[in-house]
Parts: sequence; C-alpha cells; structure tokens
Amino acid sequence: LAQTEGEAKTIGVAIPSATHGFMGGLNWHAQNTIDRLGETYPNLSFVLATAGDSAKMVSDIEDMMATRNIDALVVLPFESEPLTAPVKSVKDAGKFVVVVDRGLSEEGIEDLYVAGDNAAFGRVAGQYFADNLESGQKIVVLRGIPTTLDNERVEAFQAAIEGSGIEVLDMQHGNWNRDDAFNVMQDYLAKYPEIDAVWAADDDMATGVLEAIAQAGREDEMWVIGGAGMKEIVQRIMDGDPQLPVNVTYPPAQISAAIEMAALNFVSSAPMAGRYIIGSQLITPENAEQYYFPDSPF
Amino acid sequence: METVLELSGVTRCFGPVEVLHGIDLGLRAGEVHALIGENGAGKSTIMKILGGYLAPTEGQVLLDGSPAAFSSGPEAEARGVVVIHQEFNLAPDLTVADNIFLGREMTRGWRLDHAAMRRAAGDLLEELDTRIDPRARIRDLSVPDRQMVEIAKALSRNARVLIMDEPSAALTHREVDALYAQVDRLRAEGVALMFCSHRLDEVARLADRITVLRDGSVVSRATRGEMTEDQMATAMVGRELTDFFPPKDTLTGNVLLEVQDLSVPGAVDDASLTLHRGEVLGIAGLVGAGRTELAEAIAGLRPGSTGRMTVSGEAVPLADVRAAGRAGIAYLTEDRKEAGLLLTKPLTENLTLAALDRFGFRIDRAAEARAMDDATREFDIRAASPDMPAGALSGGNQQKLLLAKTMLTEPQIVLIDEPTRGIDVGTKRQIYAFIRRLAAEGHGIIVISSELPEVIGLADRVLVMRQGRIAGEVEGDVITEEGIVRLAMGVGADHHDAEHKNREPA
Amino acid sequence: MRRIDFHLLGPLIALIALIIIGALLNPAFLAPANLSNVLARSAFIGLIAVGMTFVITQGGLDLSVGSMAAFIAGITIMAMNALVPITGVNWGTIIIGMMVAMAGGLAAGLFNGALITRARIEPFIVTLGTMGIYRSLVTWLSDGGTLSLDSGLRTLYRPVYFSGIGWITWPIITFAIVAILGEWMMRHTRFGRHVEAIGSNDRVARYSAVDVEGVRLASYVLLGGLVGLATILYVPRLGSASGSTGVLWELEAIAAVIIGGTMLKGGTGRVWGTVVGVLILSMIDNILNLADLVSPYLNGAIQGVIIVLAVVLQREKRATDNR
Amino acid sequence: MRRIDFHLLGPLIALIALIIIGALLNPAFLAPANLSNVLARSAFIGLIAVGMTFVITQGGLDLSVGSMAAFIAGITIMAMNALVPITGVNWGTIIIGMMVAMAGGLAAGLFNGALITRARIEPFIVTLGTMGIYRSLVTWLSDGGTLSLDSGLRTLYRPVYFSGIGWITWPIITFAIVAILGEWMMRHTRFGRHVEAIGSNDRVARYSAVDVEGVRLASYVLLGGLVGLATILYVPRLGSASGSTGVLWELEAIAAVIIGGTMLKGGTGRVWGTVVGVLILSMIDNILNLADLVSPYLNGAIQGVIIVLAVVLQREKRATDNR
Ligand SMILES: Nc1ncnc2c1ncn2[C@@H]1O[C@H](COP(=O)(O)OP(=O)(O)OP(=O)(O)O)[C@@H](O)[C@H]1O
Ligand SMILES: Nc1ncnc2c1ncn2[C@@H]1O[C@H](COP(=O)(O)OP(=O)(O)OP(=O)(O)O)[C@@H](O)[C@H]1O
Ligand SMILES: [Mg+2]
Ligand SMILES: [Mg+2]
Repeated sequence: LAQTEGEAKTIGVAIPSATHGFMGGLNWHAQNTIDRLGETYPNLSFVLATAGDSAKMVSDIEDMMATRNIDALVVLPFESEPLTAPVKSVKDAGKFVVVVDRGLSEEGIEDLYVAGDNAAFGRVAGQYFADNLESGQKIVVLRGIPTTLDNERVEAFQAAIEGSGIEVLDMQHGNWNRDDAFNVMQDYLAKYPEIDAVWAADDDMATGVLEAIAQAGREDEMWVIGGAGMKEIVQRIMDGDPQLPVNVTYPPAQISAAIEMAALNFVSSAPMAGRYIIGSQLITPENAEQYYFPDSPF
Repeated sequence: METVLELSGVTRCFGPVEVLHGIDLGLRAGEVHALIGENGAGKSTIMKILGGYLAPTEGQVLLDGSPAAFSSGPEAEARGVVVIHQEFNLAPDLTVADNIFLGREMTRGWRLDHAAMRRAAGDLLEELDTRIDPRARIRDLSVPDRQMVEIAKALSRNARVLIMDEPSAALTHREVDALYAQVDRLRAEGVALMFCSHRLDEVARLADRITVLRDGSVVSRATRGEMTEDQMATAMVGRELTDFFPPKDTLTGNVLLEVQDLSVPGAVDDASLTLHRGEVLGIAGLVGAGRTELAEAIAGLRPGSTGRMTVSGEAVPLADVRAAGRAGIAYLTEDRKEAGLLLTKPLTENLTLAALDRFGFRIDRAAEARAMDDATREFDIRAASPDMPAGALSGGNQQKLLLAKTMLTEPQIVLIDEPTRGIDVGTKRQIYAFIRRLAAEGHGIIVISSELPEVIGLADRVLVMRQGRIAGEVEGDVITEEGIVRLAMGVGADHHDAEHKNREPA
Repeated sequence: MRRIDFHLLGPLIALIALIIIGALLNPAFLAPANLSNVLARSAFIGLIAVGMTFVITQGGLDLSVGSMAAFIAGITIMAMNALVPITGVNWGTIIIGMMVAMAGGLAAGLFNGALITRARIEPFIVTLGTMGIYRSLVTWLSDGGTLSLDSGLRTLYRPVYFSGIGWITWPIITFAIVAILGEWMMRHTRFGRHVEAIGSNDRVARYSAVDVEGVRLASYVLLGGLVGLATILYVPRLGSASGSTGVLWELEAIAAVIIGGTMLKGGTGRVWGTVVGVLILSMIDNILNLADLVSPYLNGAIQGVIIVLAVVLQREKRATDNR
Repeated sequence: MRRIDFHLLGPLIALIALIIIGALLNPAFLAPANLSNVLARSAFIGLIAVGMTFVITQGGLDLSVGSMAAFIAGITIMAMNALVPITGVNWGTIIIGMMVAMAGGLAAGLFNGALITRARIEPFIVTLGTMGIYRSLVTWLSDGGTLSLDSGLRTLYRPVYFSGIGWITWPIITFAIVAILGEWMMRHTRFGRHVEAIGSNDRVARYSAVDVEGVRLASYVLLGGLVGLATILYVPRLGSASGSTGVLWELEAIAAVIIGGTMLKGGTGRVWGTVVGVLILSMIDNILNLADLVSPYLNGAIQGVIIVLAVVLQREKRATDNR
C-alpha cells in the first residue's frame, strides 16, 4: 500500500448513535479525532454516520460506497452477524477496513482490529467482587440493553465469581440508562433488606444506583462498581469515596486510535495491520488520576 | 291488495322508557301509507323496527304474513325492505356514486365497474330531476343534495317495501315534485310505500292510508280523502289548531344589519341587504342558490368571504365567527347533525355550548340545569332526561334543542336556516309565534326556508336568490308564491342554464 | 346510569387487581417506602399525561413530549450551570432554572400548537417532526453525552424530588394537585367543555362560536407547561439530562390516557382515568421488579398483556352495555 | 377538479424537491447504484406502509409492525436453522422459511385484528400490547443477543435481496408490484371501497350491508401478510434478527402513510401517496449521508424539519382550497 502524500482520500466512519453514556463518549471521541485529523491532513476527508440499528448502519455503509467513494472504512459494528457481509463487500472492493470493538462473525476480513475487551470488563469486575466479598454475601446486578455485548460481560462476570459463594440476588436490565437504573435499584432496595454490593456494569447506571441508595439512606451498607470510567465517577474514586472503591475501564477513546491508524495508513508509509486489544483496567484510588479526562463529555 | 309488511302488537323500550305501546300496522303493495304524529311520537322508531334496524321489545314484524325476525337493516334490505333514514346515512369521504352502490358495488370480475356505477347513479339522479355530479364527494354537498342522494340510493335498491322518514323535510318544491313523481311511479309498480312527514299538504296529496300516532300509540286511521289537513293536525296534537301564522307587526325600526357586496367564492356574488329592528326578512330560492352560504358568511363562518358588514352602524369583520357573535349575530344551521349538535353529548351541554361564558368561570351546573328546564318548557322539548345524548332525541326535538341553543346566546340578529325542518305542526305554530315575538322585541330575524308558505306567512320582506345573486325582493302583499318562484327560476332566462349552473364543478 | 358506572370503574378495577397481585407477590409492595417510590416515579409521566388528556380529548396528539422533556431538562441544566458564576449556588439560581423550564415548556407547546393550528398540519406529523428535533438538539447540546448539573446546586435542589411531607414527596404532591386541577378544569370550566366539544365535532364547535383554534393551541401550551413542570421535578432527581432522557415517555403518556378511558379519537376526556392509567403502568414495572416471575427478557411481554387486559376489563363492560 | 390536482401533487412535489437537492449535493445521488440502494431499503417500510394505508384508512392503527417484523424474522431464522440438519442447505429450506414468515405474518395480523374486532379493544392499546409482546419474545428467543441464519443458507438466500434484473433488485420489484396491487385494490376493488367507507363512517357502512368487522379484520391480516413479506426480503439482507430489529418501523410506516396524504382518522386512502411518503423518508436519510452538512447529532432535527416541510407543502395548498 504505497500512498503518495497529498493524494485526496476519504475515510468513512460508521458507529452506533449516542443512545447511552458510553456511546456518547465514543461519538465525542470520534468527532474530535476527525476534526483534529482533518486539520492536520488537508488531503484527508471523513464521513461520519451514526446508526440506531444494524439496518441503518448497513445503509450508511452502502451510501458511503455508492456516493462518497470512500477509501477506508472504520466501523464499530452495531451487531456482528448482520454487519459481516456488508463490511466484507467493502473489503472486497479493495478498501482499507478497520473494525472497532465488536468483532465480525468471520475472521480475517478487516485489516485492523481495535477493541476493548468485553469479557475482561466483566471478569475484572467479577474478580474484584470475588476478592472483596465473603462467601454468602449478597449482590445485585444491573444489566445493560439486551445485546450480545451485555451477554459477554455478564457471562464473564458470573464465571469470575463462581465458587466464591457470593449470592446474586437479582439481575434486571437497567438499559445503560440512569433513570431505568434508578427505578430498578429503588425496587431492589424495597425488595432486599440485605445487599452488600452492586455491580452496575456501567457508570451511567451507577449514577442512578447511587441516587437510589442515597434516597434509601443505605449508603453505608453497600458499595457499587460501575464501569467505563465516567469522569464524575473517577473523580469520586480519586477522592477515596468508600461507596465507589474501584471502577473498570472500557475506553471510549479506542475509536480515536482506530481512526488515527486508518489515517496513518494513507499519510505514512508504515504498514497498518493487526489486532489491538485495549484491556480493561481496574481503576483504583491510587491510579485514578491517569483515567481522569475532565474535558470529555463522558 | 295484500299486506306485505306488518307490525303486530309491537312495543319498544329505550332503557326503562317505553316509547311504543302495542302498535299494529300494515303496509300493502301498491299503496302509500303515511305515518304522522308529533315530534317524538315514535314514527322513526316504528320505521326502524319495520326496516330491521331496531328490534321490537315485544310483538312481531311480519313479512308476507310470517315472522320476519330481521336481525339487521341489511338483512331486511336483502329481503326487499328499504329505509330512507331521517338522519343521513352517507359516508362523507366517498362520492355520490360510491355511496349509492355501497355494499352492492357493480363489478367486472374483481374490478369495480366505475363507469357503470357512475352511469347508473347519473340515471337515478336524472330521474329525480337533479344534476348532482355522481363524482362529487358527499362532504361537499349541501343538505338538500344529500337528501336527494339518499333518495336515489334507496331507489337503486329495487325495493318491495320502501320506507321514507321525512324525505322531503330538507327539499324545495322542485325536488319535492321529483320525489312525488317517483312515489307515484313506485306505487303504480306495486311497491308498498310508507313515509312520514310534517307537511300535511303532502300527506293529503300522496297518502292512500294515514295512521296517526300520539305518544307511541295509534290514535286514528284513515284512508285517502277521509281526513282534511286540519283534522290530521287535530288528531296528532289532540286539540284544535287555529291561526297558523301569527299576524305580522308592521312596526320596523332603524337599520340593524347592513351587508354590502358580500361575496363567497363560488357561492355568493355581491349580495347586499339591510335588516331592520323588528323585521323578519325571508330569503327564498332553489336548492343551491347560495342561501346557506350567504347566511353563513354573515355569521362569519365562511373564510374567504369579502364585502362589508355593519351592525347598528358598527363595522363587523367578515370571516370571524366570534366577532359576529360579539356583534349579536347567531346562526342556526340547517345541518344539525354535522354542524348543530354534539350527538353524543347530553342535552344540557349542547344547550349551553354557545353561551358558556354566561355560566361563570366555574360552570354553574345549577344555572345550566335551570336553563335546560326553561328551554324544555319554552321550546317543548320532549326528552326522557336532560342527561340523554342529543342523538337519542327524535329529529324534531333535536331541531327544537338547536333552536333553544341558538337563542340562549341572546342574539340581536338571528339567522335561521330551515327553522321548522322536521318539526310537527303544533310546534311549528309555537316557533312562528316565537319568531314574531322576537321581532316584536326589536330583534332582527332572517329566515331561510324551503317551504314557501312558511316564508310567505312569516316574512315582512323576502329576498329571492338565484345562482348566488340576490335576484330580487318582494314586500308586503306582493309576497306570493308565484312572485317568489318567478324570481327564483329567473323567468326569461334560458330555463336550463338558470337552474343548473351551480351544479357544475368549479 | 348503570352503564356509566361500569365504564368508569373499569380502569379502577384493573388498578385494584394489580395492587392485590403486587401485595400477594411481595409484602414489601405495600410498604410506604415502596409506594412513595412508585408514586414519585409516576409523577413525570403523570403530569405529562394529564396535559395529554386535554390534547387527545380535543382530537389532537403529541408525540414530542419525551424529547421535549429531555431538551428542556438540558437547557435548564445549562442555564443553571451558566448562572452559578454570576448568581452563585443558591435558591435564586434554582428558581431561575425553574422559570427557564416553565418558559421552555410553554414555548415548545406553543410551537407545536401554532404549527398545528396555524399551518394546519396533522398533529401526528408536526409532533413527530419536533420529537426528532428536540431529541437531536439535546444530543447535540450534550455532545452525545450527559449534561450534569453543578454539584453544589444539585445538593441544594435534591430535596425537591426527594423530600416532602413524610413519605408524600413533592412530586407526589405536585402530581396530586395537578391531577385534581386537571379533573376540575375538564369537568367544570369552559375550557374543558370546549375541549370536549371540539374533540367530538369541531364543526359544531365552530358553529357555536367556540374559538376552535385558540382552544386547540391552548391545549398544546398547557401540555407544554406540564412538560416543563415535570422537568422541574425531574432535574433534581439525577441532576442530569442526555439524549436518552425521556425516551418513549410519549408512548407511555398516550397509553395512560387511553387506558384511563379517554378515546384516541377525542370527545371525552377523563383526567382521573388518566391518573389511574399512569399508576397502572408504573405499578406493572414495579411489580415485575419486585417479583421474580420470569426471564427479565419477557418483562415487555407481560407488560403488554397486562395493558391489554386492563383495557379489556373496561371495554368488555361497555361492549355488553351498548348494542 | 383543480383542487384534487394540487392536493394530489403535494407529496410528489416534496419528493421531486428532495431529488433535486440530492442531485445538487452530490452527482452520485442519481447513479443507478445509489438509487438501487435507496429503493431496495425502502422496500421493507414500503411493504408495511402499503398495508398500514389500509389499516389507517379503515380507521385503525398498528403500532406492532416493527416488533412483529423482528419476531417473524426471528422465528423464520430459527425455523430455517432447525431445518438445515433435516432438509439441508438448499432452496427447499429457504422456501419453507419463507412460508413460515408469511404464515407468521398472517397469524400475527389475525391476532391483532381479532382482538380489535372481536374483543373491541382500541387498536392503539392492542397493538401497543402486541408490540411489547413481540419485542420481548424476540429478545428472549435470542437470549438478548442476535439470532443468525446458518451461513450456508445465508449465501444461498442473499441474492433475494441483492440481485434482480440489473440494478432493479428483487425488493424493488416486490415493492413496485405490491404498491401497484395495493393502489389497484384501494381504487378498484370492493375491499378498497369498503375500507374507505368504514373509515369514513362505520355506521353507514354497517347499514349498507358492508361486513365491517370482516373488512377490518382483513385489513390487519393484509398488513400482517405484508410484514411477513417484508421479513422475507429482510432476512437475506442481514441474515439475522435481534431485539433491535425493526425498532421504530411502525412510526416510520405511519409517518409515510400520513405524509402521503392519508388522514390518520381514516376515510380516504392513497396508496401511491404512501409510496411517495416512504421514498421521501428514505431519501432524507440518504441525502444526509451525501454530504457532511452538520453534526450527525443534528440529523434527527433535519429529518424532523423535512418531514414537516413535506407535509406543509401539501397542506398549504389544501388549506386554501378547503373552506
Ligand atoms: N336511542 C334512543 N335512546 C333513548 N330514547 C330514544 C332513542 N331513540 C329514540 N328515543 C326516544 O323515542 C321517542 C320516539 O322517537 P322517534 O324518533 O321515533 O320520534 P319521531 O316520531 O320520529 O319524532 P320526529 O317527528 O321528531 O322525528 C322519543 O321520545 C325519543 O327521545
Ligand atoms: N362545503 C362545500 N364545498 C363545496 N361546495 C359547496 C359546499 N357547500 C355547499 N356547496 C355548494 O354551494 C352551492 C350553494 O349551496 P347552498 O347550500 O348555499 O344552497 P342553498 O341556497 O342554501 O340551498 P339549500 O340550503 O337549500 O341547499 C351549491 O352548489 C352547493 O352544492
Ligand atoms: Mg323522526
Ligand atoms: Mg341551504
């Protein structure tokens, strides 16, 4: 792939729309990166499309191919299966393909794979629960929107606490939404007189959960683990809030890495290929500072 | 002649109220049977039972001597019993031809045969001597035109028994003549016909047999020629009626309403008129002459109307109902079902709707109930309860309620479109007296009526409209049927063109 | 008269049935804390549904209320945050924020209403359009993320959602007052009468010199105002707004109205029925969370079945009464 | 007659305006490849919207179509996957799958219709209920994830979406045929006439011996069948179904019907107007992708504005014509 610098290239970016905090952050990073790269490399232009479901995402990719004549595609598949064939046909048309976060269902289509690790996201959280709770202690779980991704996280979480004797009282869907999580947590609190910890799986949900706990005045009783490192939550971890001992990262900024690498593919001569997995880290009061991005909307 | 359709010992209750008490009645082939009675006497109810639209509470409907047990109107229709309802039964979004053939569409294979249906509809309407476009939507037709479509629809059914509930109430003499011709034809063809009407001259002219109903019971029966109109009226009302039209007071005051060059696109051209205090001004004309449009424009109900209007010297903006209302103008619509009453709402709510500001910010229910009581008395509204929905009132009582509703706004100027449509003779007198009394109190009244005797008997002055223009004015002793008809038909002009211009689509 | 009784009792019977089921499944259901939660949560949808009752009764519809609430919450938060450096962290700032929310709601309602009555576009289309517009705007304002209220203000403002008179918190009180006022307006004022008249036949209303366009407009403005009020109570709860705030509230509000016995085609409005409808909807959620009935994936299905059943209960009675 | 012309041309003018804007923004808009994409995509909503036109014209509504499509896609995929070991990877299996989809659609339509006509529950409530039920069921069947078609079948089945006669692919052909048939049914058959009559005044229709309940039921069954057909075309496109399949299709389909000039309250149906409405909606999406006009966050706002404008265009004409 020998590209002369200065030749005009178009990079298409297809991502899910900002329906919840994490995706909002991802959208923000995508937009930011595009603005930045557009200035740095005047010969590169970008097309950003956001989709609320798989069908729309496939349509967006079709449009990019038919009307914008893209040279590269950066895609965070809404769902793996339905996006596999369309992305494959982009690849077959000789375009440079970067897949982000959610793998396609067929190996080897993409030139580059950049992802967080959903299983690790659940596993790291589960590990923390297993390490910090005694056998017989009780937890409740708030799941996200029913999706494969949510399933992967929850399964890994359950695997990690297996054998620890921790009792999972309930698992309901909070849909990665503050209001829904607030309602579900209120009902958990009404239903279970004894809860030792909550896995909220997402910092938006954790926000709702904390509010419900505060309302019930049971702050001292349980701690909450969210996820994805929302700035307000990270701040509280930095401050050593006993209610929020740790957090698990799942960086929305991975999209920036993906777009940047797609751009570099055209402006530098370095070959871009391979798999970049950004693992999920445990944010603790000690290391919280390095995960704190006050300017991000997330 | 054999009896085709018969009621035997029929009673009917609505809730706890029994409205028909043991009716016996027979319709014979080749005869016209008239059913007359006061408003609310039960005529429409009888007709609905005959036509299968209501089931008798007790008693039987016999078709050709054996129990018919119609389960529905359509079933009765399939067996040759067709009803023209008092309230229109037309789908407003469909065209005239669509409505006439609804449920019995002509097809060619799977495909509707539009051309054939249009042709057939055109022929039927032609026979009725009207030129309604079969492609026109019902929504765009005037009330009389809708009535004609309803008649055409019934005629298309090739009935053995045809039951007509006040078919002529909304028609002017031209349409009425066409209707009579059809009735005569069907009688000659051996169809059993039944109709009811509050026009007693019509009853005398058409009926071979008359049944008089009072409060849900048959009070007398007669055959052709046995009863004069006066006797009919007496039998219905149960007392002697005299002095049909009250005397006209000639005292008219200063100008109350002045209209100059009022035009409504496509309906009224440059109409000018003045109305004085204490005056009853009649407006006559054929169906489609634009009388309704003129009145509605004066009441501010026609957007796009142009011209000038003053009330007691003060200019009133056009096309603004509320401004017209504030100026003291009230309009009583001819289309009581679509524009007059909320059929599903209680009587009281209907009565006070136009005058709610007078019942306080928190609506004074007690005052409303009092107003309802007063109206019931003043207009002789026969209702089981003020909480019943207006749609459950008999046709004539709906008209009375509408009149009461209009008067409750205490207007200075009252425009009444068909004041006595569907109202029985007894009450008609009351309404005429009421109108004269209003005039005497210094109100200005405009009366639009298709019944020429009514215009003649009531108005101090009559404007005659033709093709959207005011064709002339008759006053005093010159107010005669002939004088009005000459102006309405535009004598001297090409007859054909004069009558039908308005029917062409714009 | 008996007909009316049954018809009226329909949704109430459904609600009572739900309460009994809830109490049987989990005694905690009837605990004041839980009831307080459920009622307070109902308040947002409840306030909106009361306004929606007027809009639907006059023959209209508003699909934009959920997005509108999100958008208003967004601008309210932004306005308060912007004011903090000027006016400081105090009740003054919060009151200005409340005024922004009310003004925003009234303006948004006026905008919908004006498009519907002046430009004569179908309410479905207008409010589908504004639904998209408000939703987009709030996402854009928040950069796809969440707009959060200044934490000082937050602490000050919190009691507006969480406190009250004992377990009867302010949202519950507000909802109760608005419901009573709404019922009163519908039954006993000219406005309510006109709303019903227009919904049952707008031509009759026009011929009766009712200001049809004015009343229609007013119903949308009223709804907008109630959305504003709902937002005032919503913001202190979590102190944030995002693109996912208020999603599907419109559907819930409309469903509550119809479950309560108001006809979608207009003409008769029953505010208290709407209140019952709102309670039914939020109790279903609560009961599903309190009881471990089935896979949570099936919650939606159970919800659907209960909604239909709640209406069957009242319709069945009516069907037999009518012929 | 002139009145009717303007009224009819409204949505068409909006569509032409959109096409011109698209062509100006990017010449590739008019390229066959792009047109083929846009038209094929419209086919799903298009088929559903044609059926929805009948339902709305008779005075009904169906909110469940999107979930229904997802559910039917789900069971179709499961059925085909289950058949692979028995019948193998061949057209026979696919045809059985198609039959499952059609049968599922018809049954779901029948279910909605029966609840509405037999149990006499408001269509809004019935279909809101079934919307929740189908959506839940598909989520449950897929365990919260995605149901995927066997990859062998997928390869075989793909051409049903992607091939055709040149760039006129099968979805486009199907949509065209259904639209023409639908328009023909509405205009020229007894069924269409009765649908309009019922929507216009169901009592009149009943008095005219129209089988009101039967026709109503048939309209829901027709819609269900078209949802089934849409699913047959949808499955080869993505080869999968999940809880997010078909979300908001109902809103899009209803919007298309109304943009096309059919009244939400029923009475007059214009199938070809619906087709124009569908094309308007899918072109808006396409055009937003043609050029980077604004932040993608604002796409929804632009969409909303265009939908309202498209209707203003026709309503304005009409408002002046009507009284
Ligand atoms: N659906 C109904 N519910 C209750 N009462 C009804 C209903 N329909 C008719 N009635 C009552 O039955 C009585 C007879 O009504 P009907 O319509 O037969 O009178 P009518 O003789 O046709 O009068 P008009 O000359 O005014 O048309 C009236 O008192 C009316 O109020
Ligand atoms: N809404 C409407 N749209 C279009 N044309 C109408 C409408 N209403 C009435 N017309 C037509 O306008 C003309 C005048 O009708 P109008 O109702 O004023 O007649 P009229 O003199 O009052 O007679 P009548 O009241 O006896 O029908 C007729 O040709 C009628 O068909
Ligand atoms: Mg009668
Ligand atoms: Mg008239």
